[in-house]
This record gives sequence, structure tokens and C-alpha cells, in this order.
Amino acid sequence: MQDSGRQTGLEARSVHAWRGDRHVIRGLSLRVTPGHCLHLAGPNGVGKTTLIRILAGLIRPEDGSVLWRGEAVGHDPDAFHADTAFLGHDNALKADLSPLENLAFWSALAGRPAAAVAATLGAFGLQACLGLPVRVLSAGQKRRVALARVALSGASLWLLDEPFTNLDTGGIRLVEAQLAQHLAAGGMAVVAAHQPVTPDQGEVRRMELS
Amino acid sequence: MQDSGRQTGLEARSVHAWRGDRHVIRGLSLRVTPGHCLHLAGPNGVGKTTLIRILAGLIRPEDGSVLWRGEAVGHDPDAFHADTAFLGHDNALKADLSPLENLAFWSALAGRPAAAVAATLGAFGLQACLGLPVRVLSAGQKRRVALARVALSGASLWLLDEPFTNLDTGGIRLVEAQLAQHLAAGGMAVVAAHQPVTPDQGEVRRMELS
Amino acid sequence: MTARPGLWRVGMAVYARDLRLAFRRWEQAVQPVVFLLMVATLFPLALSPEAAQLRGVAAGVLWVAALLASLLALEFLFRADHEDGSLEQLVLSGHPLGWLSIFKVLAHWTISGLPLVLVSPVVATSLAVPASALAVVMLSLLLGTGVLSFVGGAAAALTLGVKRGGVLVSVLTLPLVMPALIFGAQAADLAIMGESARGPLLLLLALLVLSVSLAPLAIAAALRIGVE
Amino acid sequence: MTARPGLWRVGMAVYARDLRLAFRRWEQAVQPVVFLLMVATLFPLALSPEAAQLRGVAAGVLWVAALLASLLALEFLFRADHEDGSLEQLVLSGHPLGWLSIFKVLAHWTISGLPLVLVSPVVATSLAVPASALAVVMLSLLLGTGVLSFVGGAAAALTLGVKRGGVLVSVLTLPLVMPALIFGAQAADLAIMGESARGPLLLLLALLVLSVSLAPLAIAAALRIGVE
Amino acid sequence: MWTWFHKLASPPHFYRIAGLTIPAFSWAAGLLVAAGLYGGLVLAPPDYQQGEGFRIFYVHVPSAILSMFVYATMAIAAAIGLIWRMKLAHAVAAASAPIGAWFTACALATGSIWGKPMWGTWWVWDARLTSELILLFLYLGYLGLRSSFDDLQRADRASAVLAVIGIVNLPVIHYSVVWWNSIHQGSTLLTPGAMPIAMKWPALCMLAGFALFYGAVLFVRLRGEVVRRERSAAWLREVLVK
Amino acid sequence: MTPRQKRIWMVVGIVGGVGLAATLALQAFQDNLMYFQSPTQVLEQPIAGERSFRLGGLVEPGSVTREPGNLEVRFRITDNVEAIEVSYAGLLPDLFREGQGVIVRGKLGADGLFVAEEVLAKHDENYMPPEVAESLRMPPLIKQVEAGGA
Ligand code: HEM
Ligand SMILES: Nc1ncnc2c1ncn2[C@@H]1O[C@H](COP(=O)(O)OP(=O)(O)OP(=O)(O)O)[C@@H](O)[C@H]1O
Ligand SMILES: Nc1ncnc2c1ncn2[C@@H]1O[C@H](COP(=O)(O)OP(=O)(O)OP(=O)(O)O)[C@@H](O)[C@H]1O
Ligand SMILES: [Mg+2]
Ligand SMILES: [Mg+2]
Repeated sequence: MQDSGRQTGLEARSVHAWRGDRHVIRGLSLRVTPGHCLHLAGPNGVGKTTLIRILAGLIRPEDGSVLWRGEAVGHDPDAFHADTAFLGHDNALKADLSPLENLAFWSALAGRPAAAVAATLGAFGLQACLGLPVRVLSAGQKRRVALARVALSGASLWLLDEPFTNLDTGGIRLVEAQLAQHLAAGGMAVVAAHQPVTPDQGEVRRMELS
Repeated sequence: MQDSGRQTGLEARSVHAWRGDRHVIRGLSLRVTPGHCLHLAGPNGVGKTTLIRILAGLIRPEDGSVLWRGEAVGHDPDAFHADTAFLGHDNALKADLSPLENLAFWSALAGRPAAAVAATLGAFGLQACLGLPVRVLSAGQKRRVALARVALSGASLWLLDEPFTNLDTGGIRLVEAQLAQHLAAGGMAVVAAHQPVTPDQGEVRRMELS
Repeated sequence: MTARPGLWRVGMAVYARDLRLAFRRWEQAVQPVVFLLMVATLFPLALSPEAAQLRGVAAGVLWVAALLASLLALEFLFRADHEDGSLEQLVLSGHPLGWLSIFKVLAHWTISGLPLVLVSPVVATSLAVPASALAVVMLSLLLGTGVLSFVGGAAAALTLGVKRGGVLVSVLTLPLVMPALIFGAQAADLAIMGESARGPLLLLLALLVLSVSLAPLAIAAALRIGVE
Repeated sequence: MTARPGLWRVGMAVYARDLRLAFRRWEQAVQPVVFLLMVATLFPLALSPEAAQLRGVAAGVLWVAALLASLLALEFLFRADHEDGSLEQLVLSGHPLGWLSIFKVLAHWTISGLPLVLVSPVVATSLAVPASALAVVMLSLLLGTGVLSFVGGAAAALTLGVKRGGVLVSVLTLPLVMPALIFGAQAADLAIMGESARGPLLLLLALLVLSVSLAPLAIAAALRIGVE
Repeated sequence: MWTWFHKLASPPHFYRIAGLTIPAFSWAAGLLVAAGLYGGLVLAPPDYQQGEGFRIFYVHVPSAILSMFVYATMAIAAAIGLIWRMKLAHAVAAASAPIGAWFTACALATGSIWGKPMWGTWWVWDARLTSELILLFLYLGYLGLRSSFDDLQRADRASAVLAVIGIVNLPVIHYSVVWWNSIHQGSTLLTPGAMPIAMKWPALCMLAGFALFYGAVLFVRLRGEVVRRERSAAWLREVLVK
Repeated sequence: MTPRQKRIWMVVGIVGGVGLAATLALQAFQDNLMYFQSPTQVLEQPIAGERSFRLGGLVEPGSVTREPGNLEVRFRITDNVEAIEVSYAGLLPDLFREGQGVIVRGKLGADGLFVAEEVLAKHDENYMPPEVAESLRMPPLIKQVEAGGA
């Protein structure tokens, strides 16, 4: 397992990061292998968002390295990003376009069939809003559209920053079901959340930052 | 109680509201009296935000009326607003100013003493960030600053739209403690939230929209 | 309930906050001025040599550059407050919205209009305006930028619900401030020619009084629509 | 993993999305043009009658107006994507960022630059430019607005982390596009005078080629900094 | 060589070296400028055409050359900072910009003052003058961009990109008098025989003096930058307490 | 594409772009892109009458004549190949003298007389003490022609 993990998963080795003059991430190491989900927990401001953005390659760590399938992410970032889906605090949706149009664009960039978009949005309980401009959706409905983008991406690694924000209990169950399916198919995930993360399948490891 | 409620609290009478061509709020009535908290629950997109914004006077209902201390809100909106604190999905913070500067401004507008600001921010666990520009705070820290504004306002009526967003469990307990104190002092609150709302003092009534 | 603060205190709080925000990024507060200087540089470049020589161009270039510089800054008058939710809070503050907006506009003018007025003698001199005309040029710009801030403020408030309002603000404002531009440039022009500019200056003053008394109403109404 | 879409398909997807967004609010897509028309109207108003007479002013006014109109629109090239998180997703899309940015800039040019070129004959004619010079005027603006979109795109990308970037974008862009302005206005001027404008047009073309080949690199680097 | 370079680039080491160099540079700069001024204003003969007026040469030329040299230094440092992510290189670029802006302003001012009597105008829009003005705008844009960020790392990298873009302006400034018919004269210092040695040596002194002055100011500002950037580092506390 | 291939394509694109731009710019320099034009250039392709432009060259030695009583000056500007007669009314810069480089802005009349609105002096890169210049006797005319006509 140890070795195959090196080759197939995501690994961070003693990563350090500063924000301003705060040393937020201090020598953190982690590993995620297929079928596993890492749940990042910890109080507000501890650095969960910072860590997820480092793993995604949006922030370069001051020190340490992030490896994907055994190679440094910086070596071929495009290949890494092609296999990763990231959800941040923002939803990355255009207020003037409908959920359908928004996701059609992202799935075109990811090289996924356009046909799947409507079905996935439906699975997220958005049948009634497919054609409305995103600006009129409620906060929870917007979050669901953003989550549908991740589910559509076909990426092996999901990086989700507080995916449950603004979701009702039904929405949370939905996301966990999608996560379970992803893990069961050999996917990986890193999820920052204040709530427990309990998909039916796949193994969740909780990591408390402090 | 019924009559004194009429005179001292907030009342909505068969309010109707459309968003686009959706009839979102259909003849809804409610009443909040001193010491009471109304917890609005319901699935995503059901109309919680719409209702709270109607109560705050940001949206005019298509039909029905909102009364404050027995008088229509439209009669003297300034007096009503002077006694109300509203927290929306947005935090109303200037990214370039520090939490201290942000709240000093709002409390000056509310006519509250400037001295209380630092103490309240401290009570919300923000001692370490008093002087940082808000832009660098984490999502949960920003939400805490926004909540501190409400606690500082000295208003009798709190209208909170998903106050627990991005908060860790400690943060949620903190907000509930402040809410308990507010209710115990005869304050009123309307809170939209997907989580349970359980302050130690005051009475919470849950209203499920659908 | 606590004692409500007086109107002056509230107004000054708004004014002080906006100035503080501007000075937190002072390098941006000077940008309208830099922009003015650059447009005033660009124009002679783009004009044919003979046209550039004419003093008649000076008033026009100065006024159009000042107008554009202050338009550019206008967009941010209410938009930032709208986007971060502060505007809702101002609407719900329990103070007269028109009153608050006067102070927001004044702060905006202090940041973007006043510096233009102050550097205008330099630019005017570089455009060969005689020293005797500088006072009138400054006065015309003083009144003119005031009109611009108030009228532009109303336009900026109206476009709040709209993304990419920038150009829309300009489009709404330009026709409204055209009279100011015409009288202002005329005043400057007369002064450059060594004649009395009293007529157009009085008209500019009238425009300023008019916009100060009407714009706040329009702004308040537009802001309420903007936050709905 | 799925088959990655080809570079052309990806580029066209970006281009099509930005155009669709613009047309969703077409009234804003026409704003640069309206702005151009207005500045071209205002100028003669602000100029003294003798200056307004001169055809030598035409090329300058046209070019400066076009430059400002397209500057105004520039700010939104990346800012909207930055604010709603789309930019992060583009950076993480696994496609070369420089390549994607070329198509974003092209979309921006299609919306804000091309219409300027298309209406320029009307404006030029109203400024007494002879019909024989219209083709050169249009060509110079075609090349010039292209330079502007690419150079300005780099400036817009650089100011992403900054609030109130608007004026800063202009301040960074103007010096870089000064050469384009000089050659463009010179070309228009020569054509108006009935002479060959080959030299300045060739230089404009050279500037365009240079900016198309270098700007995407700068834009990609700046965008990566912007999302950090 | 490479290890030496790395050692120099390490902030504590640099801080110490800079402490030693600053006085040396300042003294040398002071002496050279004094010698240059004496040589230029007193010893050098008047020019056959311009008479005594030509002496502004001794300020204009070194400031103009330094304005370009400082920009080149800044852009190269910025590029190094971008590529090798070297903090000290970014600090060099940041510290150079205001100095370069002052040299540029000085070249423009002295040029204008010189132009009025010699050419008969303060300013014309020819290629040399315009491109030098653009250089000033580039410096100002660089400074404006830098100070608009509150995060130092982002400010460093964003402004570095701008500095690198702007370098295309340098050859335009230098060759403008060759490529275009310009009112500005061609190169005196680089043309053999264009200036007798009695007039030339004070100019070279001034040039060297200005360059050393730049070095000294740069190092002073750099120490400030290093302190700002490393304010939480342990070594700095030791140095400052001492 | 591997990262390496991508980098190669990128470099190819940039080098190609810069090269093309340079070629175009060189092409452009063959046309008149000058701050001023020399008499030869002007006479080769005459410029329409009402347009003002800049003419540069040397003040032909011995050609300067002043009208008594007013400020008008007449002189000829030459590049040692062609010469154009110029008339100007106004203050001249200090450096204006015979053999000196000048740039004048104005219009060329149909009669071949250039009416200047502005006269600027231009000098070359040569500096020398007056004695040396005296001993050379012939001011650096040749150099100036090169500089002016380059
Ligand atoms: C505002 C007006 C002027 C500006 C912006 C300006 C700008 C410059 C610049 C940028 C250089 C450096 C060129 C290089 O190293 O490649 C320079 C050099 C020089 N300038 Fe000026 N200049 C101005 C006016 C003048 C005037 C009026 C004179 C004399 C009449 C003059 C004489 C010189 C000389 C002698 C050099 C040295 C050339 C060399 O040997 O490299 N400049 N100027
Ligand atoms: N420039 C800065 N100076 C000082 N501290 C900073 C700066 N930028 C960020 N920080 C701090 O770094 C931390 C970043 O936290 P991050 O956003 O990663 O937290 P988080 O774990 O995601 O929190 P949350 O649960 O609230 O989303 C915060 O505590 C923030 O205050
Ligand atoms: N123009 C429109 N046309 C049709 N439907 C609209 C329009 N504007 C809003 N809606 C719908 O009205 C509802 C508004 O819901 P609101 O934002 O009040 O929900 P909420 O209960 O706060 O949800 P959440 O829990 O997600 O925050 C949403 O379902 C939205 O889709
Ligand atoms: Mg976070
Ligand atoms: Mg809601």
C-alpha cells in the first residue's frame, strides 16, 4: 500500500506556508490514495483553505513539495490539473448564464460530453432552475450548481473547500452520496468542512489542523 | 400576551412575494415578541432569504403588511431601522479596513460607544486579527466580524440570514450565547438557518417554510 | 434603544470612512490626477503639429480630460458598497439615505475632483494657457467637477443592479454633464482670450446648485432599487 | 481520465462563452461605441471654433476617443472572472493559460474594439475626414485596437489583486500604447492629407505582432499571481 | 561562484555586506561627483557653439544614462526574482524603482532646461524625448502597481512582470536618435573624437559618481527592504539588538 | 504534448513573433517616419500645399538675410544636395547661425518658399573648445550633414 500510494495518489511533504507574516502551515505532510477521502477539520482561521489551495497548486508553498502520482506537481502542472477538480469558497458561476450554460462551458473545457450536464444538475435537485440565470438562485442552489461541476468533471482528485456551505440537510446527503460514488470508483478527495463527512463508501480519514 | 405582542413586537400579515414569475411567499403570517426567536427553516430555495429581506424592509411585499410595535413599517421606516440589525449572506465589511475600523464605523452610525468595539470583537475570538485588513481573514473570521456588528448594534430586533455559515463549532456556540443574552434582555430575533438554533435562554420557535 | 447620533455626526462618519478607505490606497487616490496628466500628454501627441499649437485646444483638452478622469473614478462610488453588502446596511441604518449619499458624493469629489482642480494650473500652463487665465480655469473646473460628481453619482446609483456598469455610467452621465462641459470650456476659453467669463461661470454655478439639490433625491431612490 | 479536448476546441469554448456573456447584456456591449460617439461629439463642443475647424484635429480626436473607449472596457476583461472564482478554475483547467487568455482577449476585442472600427467611418466623416482617407483610418484603428486589447489585457491582469483597479489599468496601459497612438494618429493624419501612410501602418502592424506574441505570456504570469 | 552567489543572496549575509559597502560607496560617490563638478564647471573649456551653457551636460548626461541603467538593473533583477524566486532580487528591483524615477525626472528636467536656450523650445514630441517620458511613466506605473498590493509576494511578482515588459522601451530610447530624425543630438560619449579629453573626463567622473551614488542609495534602501521582509526572522533580532 | 514540447512551441511562437515584428519595423523605416524631412526628401515627393511639416538641415552659409525694420529673416536650408528658401518672423534660438543644423516647421508655398512658424536649432554630438574649432576653421559641416540626413 505504502509504495503503490506513492505512485497513484497525492502526497504533500513537510509543506510550509506563510500568509502575511503568519506561519500558517508548518511542516505539514499528508497522503491521499485511491478510494480515500481526507477530511480537514479545525477552527476558523487555522489554515484549511490555505492548505487546499496549496494542494491545488494555486499557492506555491514556501517550502516542501506536493507530489501527484509520484512526481512533483510543478513538473507537469497541466497533467495534474486535468485530473483535479477544485471547489473554493466561490462558486465560479456566471450570474448571467443559466446553470446549464455554466456547466456546459466547464465540461467542454474538461472534455466531457455535454449530454451529461442536465442529468447531473437534475441529480442535484435543480430541475426547476436549469434555465434561470444563476443570479436569481438562492445561496444553496448556487452551491449545488458548483458541486455539480465537480461531479461532472470526471477528475480523480476532488479538492472541496467547505462544500456544505448553505446546503440544507437533503443537499448534504446528496453531496455525500456523490462522494461515496466517486470514492468507490477509485477516486480521491480532500474535503475541508466543519461538519462531519460521512459518505457510505470509501474510507474517510480526519485530520485536525491546529 | 397576544395584545402586548401586537404593541411591542414584529408582525407580518399574510405577506405575498414573487421572485420573477415564482410565487415564493404565499400568504405568510408571523409574529415575534420580546424574548422570542423565530427560526426559519426549510430546503434550499424555499424563500427564507426572501422573507428575511421583506421583514427588513429591503424588498416590498406584493401584498400583505409588516408591522413593528403595532405600526406599519412603511409609516416610519427610519425609526424601525434604527432598532433593527440585519445580517445578510454578505458581510458588509470593507476588505481594506481592519475589523476594528469596520465596526467603529457601523457603531458610530448606530450611535453606540466606540469603546465597546474591541471588547466585542474579542468576545468573538478575534483578538489576533483586530488590526489586520479584513481581506486576509479566513471565511469564518469574516463571518465572526459581521456577527460582532450585530451584537454591537444594540438593536431590539435581529434579522440573521444563515449566521452560522463558515463557522466552526466553537463559533456556533459563541453566536448562540450572544443570542441567548440578547433574548434574555428582551430582544427579538428571526434566524434563517439549516442547523438547529439552541440558545440557552429565550424561547425559540421553529417555522418550516415549504 | 440608544440615543441616535446627530445628522452631522453621521454624515461626517460616512465622509471620514470613505476618505480613510481612499487613503488606505492613496496611490489610487492620485490616479485620476495621473490620468489627467497622461491624457493631457496624449492629446498633443495625437494631434497634428499645427493643431497642437492652438491655444483654443487647451480648454477643450483640459475639460475633456478632467471629465473623463472623474468619470473613471465614479464607477466605484457605490459599487464597492453594493458588492460587499455595506449598501444594504446604509439603507437600513435608520438615517436619511439622501443625506448619507451627499457625504458619499462629497468624499468622492474630495478624492477625485479636488485634486484635478489643484493640478489643473500645471496642465493648463503646459498647454500654453496664459497665467492670467488660470484662476478662471480652476474656478470653472471647481464648479464643473462638483456638478460631475453629483450627476455622475445619480448615474452610478442607477446602474447598480448591472454588472459592468462602468461604461454605462459614462453613457448616462455624459449627456447630463454636457451643459457643464460646454459652459466650462467656454469660460476657460473666454479667459484664455482675455475676456470676461462671468456669464458661463454663473451658469455653471446654477448647474451646481441644481444638481446638489436634486441629485441626492435621485440617488436615494436609485439606491433603494439597487439593493432590492 | 477522459480524452483532453484539442486546443482549438478549448479556445473556441472560451471565446464563445465570453461573447455569449456579452450578448446576454448587449446593451453593455454597445457602450464603447456610444462612448466613442459621445466623446467625438463633445470634443468639437469643447474646442474653440477655430480649432474645431481643423481637419488636423480629426485623427487625434478619433484615436484618443477610441483609445479611451476601449480602455474603459478593459477593466472587466479578467475582473469579473476573478471575483466569481472562474479565474481560479481557468488556471486549474489543465490547459495552457496563455492560450486561453488569447481567446479571452480576442473576445474582448470583438466586443469592444471591432465595433469601434466599424463605426469609425461615421465619426470620421462627421469630423470632415475625406472619404478617400476612411479606409486607412479604419485600418489604423483595426490594428491599433488590437494592440490595445493585448497590451491592456496584460495591464488588466496585473492589477487583479487590487481593488479599484480601473484607473490603475489605464495608468499602466497608456504609456505602453503611446507608440501605437502616435503611429496610428500619424497614419490617419497622412491619409487625411492625401499621402501614403504605409510607414506608420507597417509599424502598427509590427506592434500588433509583437504584442500578440508577448502579451499572452505576461498575462498568464499575471493571472497566476492574481489568483494566489 | 554559484555558492558565493547564493551566500550573497542570503539576507543575513547580504545585510552584513551591505553595511560595509554603503560607506565606501558613499565616499567614492561624493569624491567623484566633487571632482566631476570641479572639472566640469571650472576646468573644462567652454564649447565652441554653446559656450558656457553646455555645462549642464555634466548633470543631464549622467542622469539620463543612469535612468536607463537603473531600469535595466531593475528589470533584470525582476526577471531573476521571477525565474529563480529569489527574494533579494525582488528587493533590488523594488529599491531601484524610486531612484530610477528620480534620475529620469532629473534627465527630463535638465534636458528641458537645456533645450530652451539651445533648441529654442522646452519640449518637442520627438522620439527620444517621448520615449524618455514613457520611461518615467513606466517607473510611476511600477511604483503604483507595487503599492496597490498589500501582500508583498504578490506585489513583487506582479510588478516584476511589468518591469520586464517595459524593457522594450530601453532600446527605443537609446536608438531613437539613430532610427528617427530627431532634434536630440547623437551619442557624444560613444563617438570617438566627438569630445576632447579635457571636457570628457569630468563627464566620466560624474557618471561613475552617479553610478556609485545609485549603489549607495540602493544598498541603504535594500537594507530597509530586508528588514521589512525578514522582520520576524531570528537573525535580524540578533543584529538589531547588537 | 509533454511539458517540454509545449515549451518548445512557446519559444518558437515568441521568436517567430518578435522576428516578424522586427522585419515589419525595418520595412517601415524605409518610409518617411521622421520627426523632420530633409530638402531632398521634400523635393522628391512634394507635400501638398496646405499641410505643415518639419524641414531639417543646415543653414546654408551666406544665405541669411534680415529685412531691416522687422523681424523677418530669410535663409536657405540645405542638406548639401538640395536647398529650400525659408522665411521666418520671430525670435531665433541662440544657436541659430550659418552652418548650424535647424529644424523649421511651417508650410511650403507653391512658389517654393517655405514659410516657417517655428525654428528650432539642432546641433550634433561634437563638443570642442572654441580654439580648436577655430583651428579646424571649417565647422563640422560634414558631420552635420550626415546626422541631419541619416
Ligand atoms: C527634455 C529634453 C531631453 C531629454 C528627455 C533627453 C534625454 C536624454 C537621454 C535619455 C539620454 C541618454 C541616451 C543614451 O544613453 O542612449 C540623453 C543623452 C544626452 N543628451 Fe539629452 N535629453 C534632452 C535634452 C537634451 C538637450 C537639450 C541636449 C543638448 C543640447 C542634450 C544633450 C545630451 C547629450 C550630450 C547626451 C549624451 C549622449 C551620449 O554621449 O550618450 N539633451 N538625453
Ligand atoms: N496577510 C496576513 N497577515 C496575517 N495573517 C494572515 C494574512 N493572511 C492570512 N492570514 C491568516 O491566515 C489564516 C488563513 O486561514 P485560512 O483561510 O486558510 O483558514 P481556514 O482554516 O480556511 O478558516 P475558515 O474555517 O474560517 O475558512 C487566517 O487566520 C488569517 O487571519
Ligand atoms: N427571477 C426569478 N425567477 C424565478 N425564480 C426565482 C427568481 N428569483 C428568485 N427565484 C427563486 O426564488 C427562490 C428564492 O429563494 P431564497 O433565496 O429566498 O431561498 P432560501 O430559502 O434563502 O434558500 P437557501 O437556503 O438556499 O439560501 C429560489 O428558489 C429562486 O430560484
Ligand atoms: Mg476557509
Ligand atoms: Mg438564503
